[in-house]
Order: sequence, then structure tokens, then C-alpha cells
Amino acid sequence: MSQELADLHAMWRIRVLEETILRLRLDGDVVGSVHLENGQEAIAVGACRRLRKQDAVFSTYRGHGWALARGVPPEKILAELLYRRTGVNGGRGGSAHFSAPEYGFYGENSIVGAGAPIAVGAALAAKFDGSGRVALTVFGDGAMNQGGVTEAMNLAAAMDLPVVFVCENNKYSELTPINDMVRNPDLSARAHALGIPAVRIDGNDPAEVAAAVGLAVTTAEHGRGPTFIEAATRRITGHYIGDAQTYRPAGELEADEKNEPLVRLGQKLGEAQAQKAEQRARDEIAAATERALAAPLTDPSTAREHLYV
Amino acid sequence: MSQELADLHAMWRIRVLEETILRLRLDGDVVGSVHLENGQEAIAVGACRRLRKQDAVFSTYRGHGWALARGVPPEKILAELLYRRTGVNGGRGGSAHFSAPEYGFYGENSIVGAGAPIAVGAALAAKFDGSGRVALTVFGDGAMNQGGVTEAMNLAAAMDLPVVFVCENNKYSELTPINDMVRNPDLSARAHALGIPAVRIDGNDPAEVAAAVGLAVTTAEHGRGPTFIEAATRRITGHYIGDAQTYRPAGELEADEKNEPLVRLGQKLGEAQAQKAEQRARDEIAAATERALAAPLTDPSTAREHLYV
Amino acid sequence: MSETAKLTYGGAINAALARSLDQMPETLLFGEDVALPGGVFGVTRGLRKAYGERVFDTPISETAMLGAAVGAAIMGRRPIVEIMWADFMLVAFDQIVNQAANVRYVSEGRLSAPMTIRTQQGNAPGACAQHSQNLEALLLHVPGIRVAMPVQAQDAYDLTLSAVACDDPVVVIENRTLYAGAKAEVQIGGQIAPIGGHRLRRAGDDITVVTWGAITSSVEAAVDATGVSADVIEAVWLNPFDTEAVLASVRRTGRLLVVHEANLTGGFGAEVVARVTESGVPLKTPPKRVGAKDSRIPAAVQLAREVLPQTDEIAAALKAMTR
Amino acid sequence: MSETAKLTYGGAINAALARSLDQMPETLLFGEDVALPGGVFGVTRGLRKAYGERVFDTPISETAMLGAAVGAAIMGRRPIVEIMWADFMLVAFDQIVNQAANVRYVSEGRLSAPMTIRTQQGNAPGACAQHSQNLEALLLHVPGIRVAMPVQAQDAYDLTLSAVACDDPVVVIENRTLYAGAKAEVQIGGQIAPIGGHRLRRAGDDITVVTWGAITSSVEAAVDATGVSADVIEAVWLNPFDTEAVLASVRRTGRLLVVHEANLTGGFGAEVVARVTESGVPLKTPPKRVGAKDSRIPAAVQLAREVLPQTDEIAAALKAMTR
Ligand SMILES: Cc1ncc(C[n+]2csc(CCOP(=O)(O)OP(=O)(O)O)c2C)c(N)n1
Ligand SMILES: Cc1ncc(C[n+]2csc(CCOP(=O)(O)OP(=O)(O)O)c2C)c(N)n1
Ligand SMILES: [Mg+2]
Ligand SMILES: [Mg+2]
Repeated sequence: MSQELADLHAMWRIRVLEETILRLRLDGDVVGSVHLENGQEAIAVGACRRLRKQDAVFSTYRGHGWALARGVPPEKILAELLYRRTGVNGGRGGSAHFSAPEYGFYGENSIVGAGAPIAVGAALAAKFDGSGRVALTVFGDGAMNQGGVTEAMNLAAAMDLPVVFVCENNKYSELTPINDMVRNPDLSARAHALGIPAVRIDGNDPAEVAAAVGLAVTTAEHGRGPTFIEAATRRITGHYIGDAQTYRPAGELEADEKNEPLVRLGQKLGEAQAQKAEQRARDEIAAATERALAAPLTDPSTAREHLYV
Repeated sequence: MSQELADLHAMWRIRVLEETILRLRLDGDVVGSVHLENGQEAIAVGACRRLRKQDAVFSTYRGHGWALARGVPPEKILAELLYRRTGVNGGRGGSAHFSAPEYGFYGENSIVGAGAPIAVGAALAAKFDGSGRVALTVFGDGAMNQGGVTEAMNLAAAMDLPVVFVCENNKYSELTPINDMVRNPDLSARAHALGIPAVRIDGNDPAEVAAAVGLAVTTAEHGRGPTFIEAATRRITGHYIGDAQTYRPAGELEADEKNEPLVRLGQKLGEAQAQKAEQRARDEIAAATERALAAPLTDPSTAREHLYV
Repeated sequence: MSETAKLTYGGAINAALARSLDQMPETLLFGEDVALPGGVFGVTRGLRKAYGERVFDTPISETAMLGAAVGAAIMGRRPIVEIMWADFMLVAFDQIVNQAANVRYVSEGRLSAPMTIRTQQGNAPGACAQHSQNLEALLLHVPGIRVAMPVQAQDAYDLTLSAVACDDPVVVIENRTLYAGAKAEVQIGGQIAPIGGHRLRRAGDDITVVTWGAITSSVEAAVDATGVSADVIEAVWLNPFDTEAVLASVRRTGRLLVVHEANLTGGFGAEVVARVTESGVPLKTPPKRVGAKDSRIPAAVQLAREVLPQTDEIAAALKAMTR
Repeated sequence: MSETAKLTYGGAINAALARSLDQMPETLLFGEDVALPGGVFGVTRGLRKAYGERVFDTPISETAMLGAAVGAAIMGRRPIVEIMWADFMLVAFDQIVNQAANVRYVSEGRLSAPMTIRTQQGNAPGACAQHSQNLEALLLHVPGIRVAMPVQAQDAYDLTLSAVACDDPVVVIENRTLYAGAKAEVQIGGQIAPIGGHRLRRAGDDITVVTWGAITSSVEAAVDATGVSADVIEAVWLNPFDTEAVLASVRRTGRLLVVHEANLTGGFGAEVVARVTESGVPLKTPPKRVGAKDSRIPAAVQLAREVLPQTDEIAAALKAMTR
């Protein structure tokens, strides 16, 4: 299978996973807040294929796809959202705050920007533990305005720590356009100012993402510290389920849907290949969903375990 | 009196005030932590002479000189440190956390970086209250690594608020060199990255400071938002009283003492003028000290007043 | 001039904010997504349109938002800032505890910070540990900050206005599970009351139940289900807290139960128990608290139920104490 | 192998940190000014030299520091991070409450965060309101975080080691007025105890006094001055709190006084009173708390004295309660 086809398939897996979660949410099997990453799949897919086993990903609440791209089985993700015993955290994390360290996925975070300093800590550990770990943290454009993110970037820069900062710039923070919230829409400039090599890339192209992350990993591996990647993308779904997206200017969503990574790469590879990639993803996720739904709910009597050792 | 002589005199007032405080502290009249700004006087003096009555200064714990330059009578500052009824806050603020709003001095802050967002709020108020106020906030090089400062700068930039951010870059945060804590020693780059006009100036030259602040005030007045000024300086005393400054490389302090603003401007103006400026300052502060020491201590029975309306 | 309107809890807050913006020209209203989008829960809908630039959206910068509120308040504005979830206060807690709370006291009354922080808290089905906490106790240990916690639409309206009119910092803690509930008659336009006071939700003789927040309805349900004759005192204001009202009730009933959704240990229930027992009011039975079992909050609904106080637990306590 | 050394409180902490760095290769020690300068109070002096890059200085970035501790701990390091003043935790409280505290629980035990936060708190003469707070109650309302508060040099040594060895986040709250006090014999090198327990500072029959932090010495002074026969229980561990020991003592004495330097309302004293009174242990007199009077802390020494609990106030309470 060509790399492009592999990427397309990996992106379809995420898309179908998210569609499935949406359906489960609307059906009431999944409850509470759910944040989908439809349209942004190329970043997780491009990045994760350049990460090694020893690397660690720290994502936001919009993290299902990152977990999947990192290798977490879809069944375990779905089971988590369905609060099953087989979920990665037995349902304690839920959609917005689960982790699966055995797959190098160190967790979502529902506090905007809070994962960045934690990723820096994982990189700090690497300085001493001989793991060769690179820590990758992903956050949104809006998170750039959370002070802790600047603190984290500066600490990583000052200490030459092996971190990759990935900013998924989807142009919105919830319902608010980033360009109304900053003077300088070039967010990578902030990393530059801290002395961090920074690039702005097309986040809807998995190959471009992979190239940038690959370089960042090499930079980190060689002790040259952090890299910042601003990946332009668009979410083609609401921020949360139920978000009517009235804040979008007329025509924007339609344009975004034409430029979304699955459409783009699908057109490039042709309908036949694209359909095959999609179908394989659908079959896999459907089977995973069935298994997840069949698993028993986590036993309520375990609710108070694991608070302390 | 020439502007230069006025500046020299104003700087001497601060120096003598700080020397007096040091003496009072060593004698035990003043207790607790005290942070002097010896060597950094040109920034407060240069900045405050370009501020208008309606403007508001927000400083750090190292704020005695800023208060003085803003027009707070030295007697009231000393009385504050001596916990007298005549102190600007009756001794509740003390050396590190006093304010004197009636002089446009909205207070010191002992939490690194915390004054910046508050100054932004004062500027926000100006947008609506017709005061024409410009808010000036001053903080150290180390404070640049406190996330809230970046947040504050971005908010001011995004909203075009009338704020002047003054970074007193004295190269140390307490006992730690800033250059060990950042990759890029040009701190103004961070403001640039946020779209804020930023300059790096000689903070030991009151005229240069006044020019930069003057331009910043004009920029703010005209609705063009914040300016960032990185003023290079050196403190020629310890961070706190008792700081042996063992962290300084050999010869540094001696070099700094040659380049300090009082020496520099004094040499330029000649010994006669310099001595006159110094003497006037000494006389004034001595008289103020006497009056402050003669004032009654704040009545302990008032300790619980003013917690709520 | 007072009239009534049928309003949801969210609608009542919206009405109170509109009135504040209308009648107090020094008010500002800001926060993430509050202006153009009208708030993620729709509570601030229409206010930007009606009141223009005094209502604005902010970056995701809680420290800057709260600091800006402090600074604007010091200068005579009356900012109302929304922190979308109480959990998010913690990225910027300094601006509340070390800044806002100190303004009046440290300046010896020369400055004040008439600001209102609107936030909402608590668990809702499926919410994760970082979106479920009940944090009022943290604020209640901080002198200089007032705290209100409305549950009924009328209180949401009244307390919001009292908070905005207060010349000290007030945190109004709302609850997102209530925003879109049933509409109720709300008296609007009346006099703005000073802060303070409580609401007597049930009157009875055998036990005093002190509670606050959304769990008040579970307490009412438990009282109604058990038929226990209980004074149910809802502490809509937690600072100032109406200690006198509680003592007067316990003096009559001789029994005290405190119920809150917050974690038991170190919750404000302990303070209520301490005040009552220190007072020496005679008790017929030891006082009791019902709160969340010391734990983080799991997302899984069936697990969260084990941790959070439920109606049957409250009912059992009522029965055991009055048996 | 245990031996003794004459150490100040600060020296005992230094010795515990040295031993941690020596015997636990996964430890890291960092914070503002802790490495090359040896700490603003000199507590970490010599450790950088002895242990190299595992001891390092950080920018003034509490959020990044605490977040880095969480991340490093998750990965198996055992970070010890210094927050210079407890007041400064508040700029980064999220990383403690929403991050560190959740790690073990939310991951269902797959991850843990064996990190130690060393900080110090309380008033010292002339300290301003932003450098004077006693904030243990905020931490004690957060499940998932352990809290220790040593006062004696031996405890400073022992508790620090127990904290570092603990596999959960622990906040060790020190006190700067103690660092450079008199030297005391300290047993060093013995077994590292598990966390938990209390210290009985005085033994007596007529009243139980529960206290913690630097004010313990005022309590001892008050007991000695009044001659009241008192059990003085110093809660060196506040989480886990030794409720059983307190109950056992009160069962015997029938009286409870709790003394802390922290602000009274919402302080952990309320929790102690609540636990004791809920237990139904018979009391001969209502329980009482002595704490700071609900206030910000003024810099002026003569004003701070009015607000903070003093020995004579404690003595008066002892006498009144045992009269
Ligand atoms: C500290 C904090 N503030 C606010 C929120 C509420 N919130 C959740 S997602 C979000 C928008 C984030 O935007 P961005 O960083 O661009 O990420 P995106 O959702 O677009 O992926 C906000 C404000 C939060 N979770 N944490
Ligand atoms: C949030 C916070 N962290 C740490 C401190 C302790 N502290 C006080 S002054 C200081 C150094 C500040 O350095 P800089 O910003 O360069 O200002 P300077 O003292 O040099 O004027 C530190 C770390 C504090 N007061 N607040
Ligand atoms: Mg975004
Ligand atoms: Mg400095």
C-alpha cells in the first residue's frame, strides 16, 4: 500500500470513528460533551506516522483521532466513551479526558493549554531516562492565548527539551474566530520569538505534516530542542455536538468541505482507491463498535478505587 | 532648571529614598522584605515625566522609586514602610504592595507579572470612561516568563488598548540570570510577535526612556494600542536586603556601577551641578524621614476595617 | 417598577445582565464566546447587539480576563466577567485571591473592585473530572470575596443584580444543568437588594437542613419523600453566610444536616457544622454532612453516581437522624 | 543505618533532599533559584554541585514548572519542585488541582504522578498580603493530593523523605520563619516511613488541642503557661489526616480546641470540628477553633498581630474551655 493510500485509510478510520461517536451520542448511548475532529484528521495521521514507540502524545479534548492514529484500538476508545470495563480508563476519562499510555497516548486534556507544560515534563524526563522519547503536544489556535503555553514553550527552549508543539489552527476557538482575538494571525511568530524553530504548514496534507513532524523529531533527537508547527486546517463540524455554527460566514463551510483532507487525498488517489480505503475503515470501526457496545459497563462498585495508592 | 538636571535630581531623590529605606531596614525601623531599585532610577524618572495626571502606573514590589517619580510625597512612602497612620495605606501595603491612586500610582504587586493584566483592565476602563488614561505597567525581565504577561499583552493588542508595557531588563530574576532562562535574550521579540510595536532602549538614560514612553503614550492616545519597551539596566544592589550577590561574575558589579544613571548623568552635568542635585534630594528626604518617623503608628484597632464595604 | 415574566434560569440571568447593562452604564460584560456567539449556553444572547462594545469576547486568557476585570473595576467600571466553568478559575486563581480580594483592604479603602465573576460548576452527565468540580469552598476561605449560588430563576435574577451592584468582588456560581429548565414567573424590575440572606425552601420542626446549589432540589425531594418535618435553608449567599438563621432554626429543631455537591472533606459543610456546634446550641443527635465522597469525578455516569450525593442518601440521613 | 546530626529545620530539609537525590536516582529537583543560587532561603544549597543537572533552575513560570513535574512524574521520574511561596501556587493552581490530582484516578491507576511540591507559607513580620497566606485548606479540599506540614527539624527531614517516596502528589508546606532556627538532633538515614500519622506534642487529660504548622509552638507555649492538662496533637500530615487519633483523645478529654494560623472561615479546623462532632463523641463543652480573623493580612506588624492568632488568645481559650 502506498503511503498516500495508507494516510487516506488512516484518515478514514478517524472520520468513521468520529461519525460513529456522533451517532452514538445522538442515540443517547454516549452522553455529555463530545468534540469531533472532522476535517483535521491529516494532522494526527501525518504526525503519528513519524512518531516512534517511545514517543508520547499529549492532546486536547479533541483527541479521539490522535489516540486512534497513535495506535489505540478503536474498540477501546469507543468502550471508554460508552463507560465500559474495556474502555482505556474504564470510562473514568470519557470522551474528553482519556489516556492510553501503553500506546504512547498520554492523554487528552480538557483544560485549554494545560497539556503543553505536561508534555514538556515528559520531555524533561527523557533527558534523564535514556528513553530517547520525544513528546508531542497538540493544541488549538485559541490555546496560544493561554499563558501556560508560552511558559511551556519557553521552558522547553531554555532547556533544549525534545518537544514538538503542534498548533492545530482551525481558525476558531469554540465559536470565536482567532483573528478577532489576536493582532498577528501568524501564531508561529510567538515561537520564533522564543528562539524556537517554527513552521507554518498546510495541515490538511498528511505528507506535509509528516515532513514537518519528522524534522521536528530529528531536531529533538539530536538534542536541539523544541520545534513549533502551526498547521492550518478547518474543522468541518461544530465545536460540540449541537453547535449550529451560525458564527461562520456564508460559504465558508462549503469551501472548507471542498478542501478537507479526505476529499483532497481521495480525489488525488481516485474513486476506486478512496472507496476501498473508506470501506475498510467502515468495516473495522463497525466491528469495533459492536464489540464495544457488547462489553459490560464498568462496575459502579469500583468508583472509588485508584484515588491513591 | 534644565531637563537633564531635573532628571538627575529626580533620580537622586529615588536613590536617597532607597538608601534611607536601607538604613531604616538595617536599623530595624523597617522590617521584612525590601526591594531597592538602585541603578534603575532612570526608567521611573524618564517614564513618569511623560505621563499625565490621568495616567496610571502599575509597578512591581520594586516600586518605591516609581511611586516617588509619580509624585507620591516621600514622607508618605516612608510612613507606609514604617507602618504609620500617615502612610499611603496606613501600613497595610508595606514596602512591596502599596498604592497611592490619588497620585496615579495604582500599586505595587508582589506576584510576578500580575500587574500587567490589571493595567490592561485600567486601559480597558479608559476605552469607556472618557478619561484619556494611558496605563503603564512595569515588570522585570524574569516576569516575561510568567504566562499572564503574555496574555495581558495579547489582550491589549487584540483590543487596541492604551497600555505601555515597560520591561526593566536588569538581567537577573532574583539570583538567576535571565539569559539562562531564555533562548532568545531579545525579550521585545515576544511583543513584536503579538503585533505590538516594541523597542529596546538604554534604560540608564532618562532621556531615551522619556522619548520611548512619550511615543508610546502618543500611540495609545491615538487609539493605536499598546507599546512594549525593553529597557536595559542593572540593579547595583542586591535583589533583597542581605543578598550577597555571589551570582554575579567578577567585575560585573564594578562595571555596572560605572554605567549607572546617576554617575553617567552626573559626569555629564559636572560635579557642581550633580552635587547640588544630590544635596537637594538629601535634604528633602531627610526632612521627610524625620516627619515619617515622628508620625504615630497606625492604630491596631483599625486592623479589621475595610475588608468589605 | 416591578413586573413579572416567564423565564428560565438562564433567561433570568440574561434579564438581570440586560438590566445591569441598561441601568448601570459603568458595567462591562466579557468572557469567552459571550458576545457575538451569545455564550456557549446562550445565557448572554442578544446582549452584544443591544449594548454594543461594552459586551465583548475575549481570548482564552483567564488570567488576563480576571486581571482586566480587577483593573477596570479599580478605575470605576463594574465589569462582569464570565469564567465558562468554575474549574477554569484555577488557571488564574491568583487574580481572584491575591489581587481582587486584596484591593479594598490593602489600599485601606482607597480603592475598590466592584467586579462580578459569573461562572457555573458541578457535574452533568458525562462531564469529565476537569468539568465537574464544585469549588465554592476554595472561594469561601478567601476573605474579600463574596459568593452567591442561585438555583431558582428568581434568585438567579435577584442575586445577579445584587452582585453587580455590590462594591466588592462577587463570584456568582451558576449551574449549567439549570439554564434551560422550565420557565417560572420571575419578578423583574424591582429594587435591587443588598447582598446576603437565605431562602427557606421547606419549613419544619424536627431537623434543619442547610444546603446550596443544584442539589437543593434533591434535598427537597428527599424531604418530601420521607415526610420528615424539616427546615430547608438554602444558602443562596455563602459569603455573607446567614449563620444567625441557621442557629435560630437549629435552636428549634435540635438537629443539623448539611448537604452539598462538593467534596466532603474541607467542604463548606464543615464550616456550617463548626459554627453550629461551637455556638453551643443543644443537639439531639450528632450533626451530619452529606457531600461527594472524597474523590475525583469520573466521566462514567454510573460511576459518578457512586461518588456524588444522591437523593436516597439524603433521605436516609433525614430518616436516621429524626428516628 | 541511622545516625544523628545537629541540623536546623532548613538543614534537615537539605539533608532529606540530598538523601533523596542520592538514593533515588529518578528524583529531580527544580524551581526558581534553587540550583546555582541554592535557594532564596539557602535550603537547597550545595545540591546542584553534588547532583549536577538533576538539580536545576527554572524561569518564573509556575504553570510550566508544575506541569513539567506532572509530565516528568507520569514518565517515572520523581520530581521535587519548589514553589517559593504558597501564595504563588495560585498562578498555577490548575496544574495541581486539575492535573496532578487527576492522574492516578482518571487513568484508572495506569498512570501515577509521584511528585513532591515543596513550598512554604504563613506570615513573617512585615510580609505583605500576597506573601502571608496559609493555604493548606485549599489543598485539603482536593482529593488526590497529599499534604504534609513539618514544624520540627526531625519532621522536616522525615516528612520530606516520605513525600518524595510517595507514589502520589504530595505538597510539603514548610515555614520560612523556621528555616534558620536553632539546631536540633536529627536522626538521619533511618527507614523512610510511609506517609501519615501525627505527633503528640503534649499529653494531658482535660482537653485535646489539634494544631499544625508554625503556630504549634504558640500552642505549646499557651499550654505550658496555663498549666492546662492538654493533649496537643500536631497534625504533621493533614492528608491523610489522623482522625482516629483525634477521636481517641477527645473521647478521653471531652474537649476539642483546634488552632491554625490560616483564616478561620473555611479553614481545615472546621473539618476537624465537623469530624469530631459528627462522630458523636460526647463533649463537655462546645468545640472551638482559633484561627486568623477573617481578613487579608496587613504588612504592618502591629496590625497583623490583631488578625493572626496569638499565644494569649490560645491560652484564654484553653482556660475558658477547661474552667
Ligand atoms: C482554561 C480553559 N478555558 C476555557 C475552556 C473552554 N474551552 C474549551 S475548548 C475552547 C476553545 C479552544 O479553542 P482552540 O484552542 O482553538 O482549540 P479547538 O477547539 O479549535 O481545537 C474553550 C474556550 C477550557 N476548556 N479551558
Ligand atoms: C508568581 C511569582 N513567582 C515567584 C515570585 C518570587 N519572586 C519575586 S521577585 C522574583 C524575580 C523577578 O525577576 P524580574 O521579573 O526580572 O524582576 P526584578 O526583580 O529583576 O526587578 C521572583 C522569582 C513571585 N513574587 N511571584
Ligand atoms: Mg481552534
Ligand atoms: Mg530582573
